[in-house]
Amino acid sequence: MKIGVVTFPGSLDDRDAARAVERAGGIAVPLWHGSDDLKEVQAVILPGGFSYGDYLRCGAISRFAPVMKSIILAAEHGFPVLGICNGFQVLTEAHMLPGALTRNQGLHFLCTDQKLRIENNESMWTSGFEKNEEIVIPLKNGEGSFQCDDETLAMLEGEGRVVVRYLGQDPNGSRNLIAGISNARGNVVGLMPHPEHAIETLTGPSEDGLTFFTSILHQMVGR
Amino acid sequence: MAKIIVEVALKPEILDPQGQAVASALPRLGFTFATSVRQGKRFEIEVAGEVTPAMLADIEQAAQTLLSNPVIETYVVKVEA
Amino acid sequence: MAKIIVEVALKPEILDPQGQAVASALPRLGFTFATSVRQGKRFEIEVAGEVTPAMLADIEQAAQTLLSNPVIETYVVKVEA
Amino acid sequence: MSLDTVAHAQANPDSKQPYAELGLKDDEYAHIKEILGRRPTSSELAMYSVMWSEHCSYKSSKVHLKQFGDKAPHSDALLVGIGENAGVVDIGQGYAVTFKIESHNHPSFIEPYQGAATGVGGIVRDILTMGARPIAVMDPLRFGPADAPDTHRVLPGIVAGIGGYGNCLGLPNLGGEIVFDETYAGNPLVNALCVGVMRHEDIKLAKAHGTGNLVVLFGAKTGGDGIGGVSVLASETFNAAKPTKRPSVQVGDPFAEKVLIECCLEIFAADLVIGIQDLGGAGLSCATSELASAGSGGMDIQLEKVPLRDPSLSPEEILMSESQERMCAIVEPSKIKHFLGICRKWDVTATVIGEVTDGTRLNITFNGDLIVDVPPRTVAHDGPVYNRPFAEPNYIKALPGSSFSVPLPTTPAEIKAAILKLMSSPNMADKSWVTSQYDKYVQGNSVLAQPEDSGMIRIDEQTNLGVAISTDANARWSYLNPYEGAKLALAESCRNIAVTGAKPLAVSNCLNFGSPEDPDVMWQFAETVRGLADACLELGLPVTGGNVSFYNQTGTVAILPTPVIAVLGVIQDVRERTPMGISRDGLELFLFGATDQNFSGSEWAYLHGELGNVAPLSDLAMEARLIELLLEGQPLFESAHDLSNGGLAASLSEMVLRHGIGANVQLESIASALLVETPGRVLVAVDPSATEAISGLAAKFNIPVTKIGVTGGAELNINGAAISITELRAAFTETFPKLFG
Ligand SMILES: Nc1ncnc2c1ncn2[C@@H]1O[C@H](COP(=O)(O)OP(=O)(O)O)[C@@H](O)[C@H]1O
Ligand SMILES: [Mg+2]
Repeated sequence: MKIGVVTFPGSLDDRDAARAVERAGGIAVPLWHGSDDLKEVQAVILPGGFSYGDYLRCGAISRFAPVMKSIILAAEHGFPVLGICNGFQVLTEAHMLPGALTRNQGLHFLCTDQKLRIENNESMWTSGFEKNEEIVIPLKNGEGSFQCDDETLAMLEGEGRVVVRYLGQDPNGSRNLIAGISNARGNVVGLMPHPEHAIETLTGPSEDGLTFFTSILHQMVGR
Repeated sequence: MAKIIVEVALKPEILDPQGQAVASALPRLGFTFATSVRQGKRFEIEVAGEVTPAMLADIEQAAQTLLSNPVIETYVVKVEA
Repeated sequence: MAKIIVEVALKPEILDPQGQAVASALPRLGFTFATSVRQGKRFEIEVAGEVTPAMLADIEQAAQTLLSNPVIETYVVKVEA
Repeated sequence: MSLDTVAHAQANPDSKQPYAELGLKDDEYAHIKEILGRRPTSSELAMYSVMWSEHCSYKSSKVHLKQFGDKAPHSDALLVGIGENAGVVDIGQGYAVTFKIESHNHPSFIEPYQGAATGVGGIVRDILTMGARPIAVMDPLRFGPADAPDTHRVLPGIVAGIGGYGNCLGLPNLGGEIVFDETYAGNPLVNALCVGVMRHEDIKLAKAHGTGNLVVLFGAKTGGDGIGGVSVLASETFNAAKPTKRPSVQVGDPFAEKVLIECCLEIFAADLVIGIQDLGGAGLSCATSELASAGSGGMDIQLEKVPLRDPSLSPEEILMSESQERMCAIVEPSKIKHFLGICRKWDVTATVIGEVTDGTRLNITFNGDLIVDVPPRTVAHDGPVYNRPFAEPNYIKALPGSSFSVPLPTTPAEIKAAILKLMSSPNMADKSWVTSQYDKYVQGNSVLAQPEDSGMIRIDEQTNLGVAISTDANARWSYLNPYEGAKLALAESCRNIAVTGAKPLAVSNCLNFGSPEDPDVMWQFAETVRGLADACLELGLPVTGGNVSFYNQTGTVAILPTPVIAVLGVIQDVRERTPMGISRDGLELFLFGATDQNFSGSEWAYLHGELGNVAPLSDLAMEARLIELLLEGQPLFESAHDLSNGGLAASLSEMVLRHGIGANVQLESIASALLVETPGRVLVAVDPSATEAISGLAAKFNIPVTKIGVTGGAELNINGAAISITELRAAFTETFPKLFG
């Protein structure tokens, strides 16, 4: 099972995402932002980092990368895409997911072990979780506050597209404490927290993150 | 050589923590003039030669796709002398 | 209710990585109009009542101490209709 | 505009030159003339002045730093020693690790965010230059009083700058220090450490070998950053009319550095460079003269080829510019195409600006005119050396005798109040307001990070080989006795490594002091270096490099002497590491080491406005035994924590707060035992079944041991003083948010 991990200039967690894929039992295939070749992977991860320095808006420049053209096209046909942190920002900038990620309410970069609840275990990337399962994985970003208009918010909630929600103290001012959402079809998921940093207790706060990666592998096998 | 200004602002309904931080810092420093503060961006773009309508159309396009995110922001393009 | 705009820009001799990032993204997207891009900030401040000279002096002061960093930035205060 | 060429300098030997404004003394200027057999050109003058500055030439410190070489213990681990950009040590399995710590104090005072950010950028390039992938950073910081207005200007900016740059580079921040003291009020200290890893065969050196090999400048374009002194020169000698407005502040571009890192690593992997040097202080002057000086021949540079961000720069300014995110490599002509191709892939500007020659001179031309013709060694390595006068300061003689006392708690109510007061004081309080602004997870190999005793990184995922790093200084002890202070800082840093289960291997340092022209300060410095060199010899650890920062003072008031010591250790299997926090109920708490009654320099004394008089005397033989004990006993320890600032009270509090599991402790002579900071002590928690083994260990290594209590419950109870974890946590965590928002 091959899962692509895209490297943009300034991507940071690409090697970690690849490690997570391998640990979950998949094969991680590096994809380069400058090429539209998806190398026959069956799913793609857009990793965390500061692509192009994130000086303009996070993800604003990356979304125009050649690799994104292929990804956008494939996703329209159900191809699974997971955007983590900067990857989530790229997905919203590319309008593959609604809303936008803006400056944290506290105005600081925040790195913390974040408690979350899995709100939707029907997306391709969360199917291995129990519904309402509570997990702890790292959150680390400066612009992770999920914002959208009321109508979009109502739609996301109404259609059950809020995939993950923050628990406990509000870390960043996201609307309805949204930590992750999916598209209508459930193949494209964006997450602010970092499951790839919670795959072994040696280097992370838990192993809870691994399930995102095993979920997609099981989904793909089932096809 | 002409100068184009693109001003980008958050839509009024979108939370602006930076503007809020300024608004709450002002009175702490003894400044009481503000009833609200919003923080936006300003791009100063130098262009070679004259500003043609075709160029302006391009700039509009860039402002809309790259310089601002229409989901949360609005923009204005201005040509400076 | 009046509106005051404070525009803050990096001094010309100070490196502007943000502006540079935009400048190098534009041609990749097929936009060739720009010879240089600088990115600054723009504060929209709503004030209650009329803009008095005393208030303007306060705003000047705030622009200089809070809204801009005089070590690397310059600012302009504008009163909008 | 007229160019001060070599020919022009020869023809006009008597032109007045602004050497004094550039910081050169009369005799130094005369020496330059003697070396060249003529007056220097303005470009040469610029190069010499900046390379012979204190910052680049170490002219005041060199005679002392020599001891690190002279007294160096034998070490098989040292692959590259002092003199290169950073030292390199062998950690086994074919891996080499390089680490170094540097200061960026003054720039961070002027512009906290950018000063700190570029400080991180600079040290990361030093590590990259060795051929290594940077894998972590640390940031020891010192500030004025926590409630001083200027601290509120500098601290948030410095922290944001370190985070902003390091996070964007994808380097986990594993630790550092935050200490407040009045003497840093006008002079905060920003020290930054970086560690990198490579295979032995990938080590790169800053040497220009091979006639005909090309000199390539790559990375950011050159702007007018950080050339204050030199603009004096440019405007004085030539074109006073020209509006030379040069930035007083360097702005970092972490994205540019990130792609530079990836680009360099790809270039290294393809084996495309002969030598490489980063551009830091003194920019191109430093890089070209150092590369040529360390190489076998000469070098020709065509300065007009340097890509400029600001086209108005004069040649002198181009040579001096300290623009960030640039590197200089020596590349064989047959490999240049491949080299430039990788640069293109990463969108990194790369330009051939010259070549290595078979001559002995560094020749620099500007549009064909010769403007520099110097023996490179005289610029880079043969700068002036001073034997600055030093003498024991009067304050040492004037230290009070035994008339020093602080109130000590004895009743349960007093004990509780003392602990809450201590743990909520800015120096002891929870630092997560700062550390949560740093990414500690990126790269996925952070095994231990703040608030643990040391940072620990996994190097190899298959074998679980890892390294641990700790930085420490105790400036108050150094003030009372700089010789002992340095030794104690090294001992503490080693102890921090050993409690985690890693074995200390090598030492780097950043020596922050006041003005070397003040004999008092020079004495502090000399004693510090002597102490550190002696201690390294005694503990068998090589010094692999470091940095000296002088002139840290506000007016005539120098900062406390602040030698920040960094120790690197190795652990064979990171899965075995010992964390600091109490992990479960029912463990027994043992204290290794003896406790005395000397409160000098302690946090408790500081909180009562007292400094004391006599610093503790180090006992390195005991420290060495303690380290061995910790390494041998490591499998027994469920948690282990070093005692330092705040003594037993602080260590106990930190251990219970980590996971919210309490402890019940009974101490004899409670008054002093709780708050004194006697060095050489460690607290461990073990399963009751290990009790006998613990006494065995203590006996074997001749270290006193005391059982002081058991773990469990929801409170820290010391001799009947019950402090609920909730209350303790509130005191501990509310200080920073209250102070800094
Ligand atoms: N306190 C010190 N202890 C040991 N070595 C030092 C010390 N200070 C400087 N050095 C060494 O002197 C050399 C020059 O230092 P520095 O100018 O800081 O290096 P760079 O040019 O890479 O910035 C380096 O090899 C450094 O490790
Ligand atoms: Mg260097």
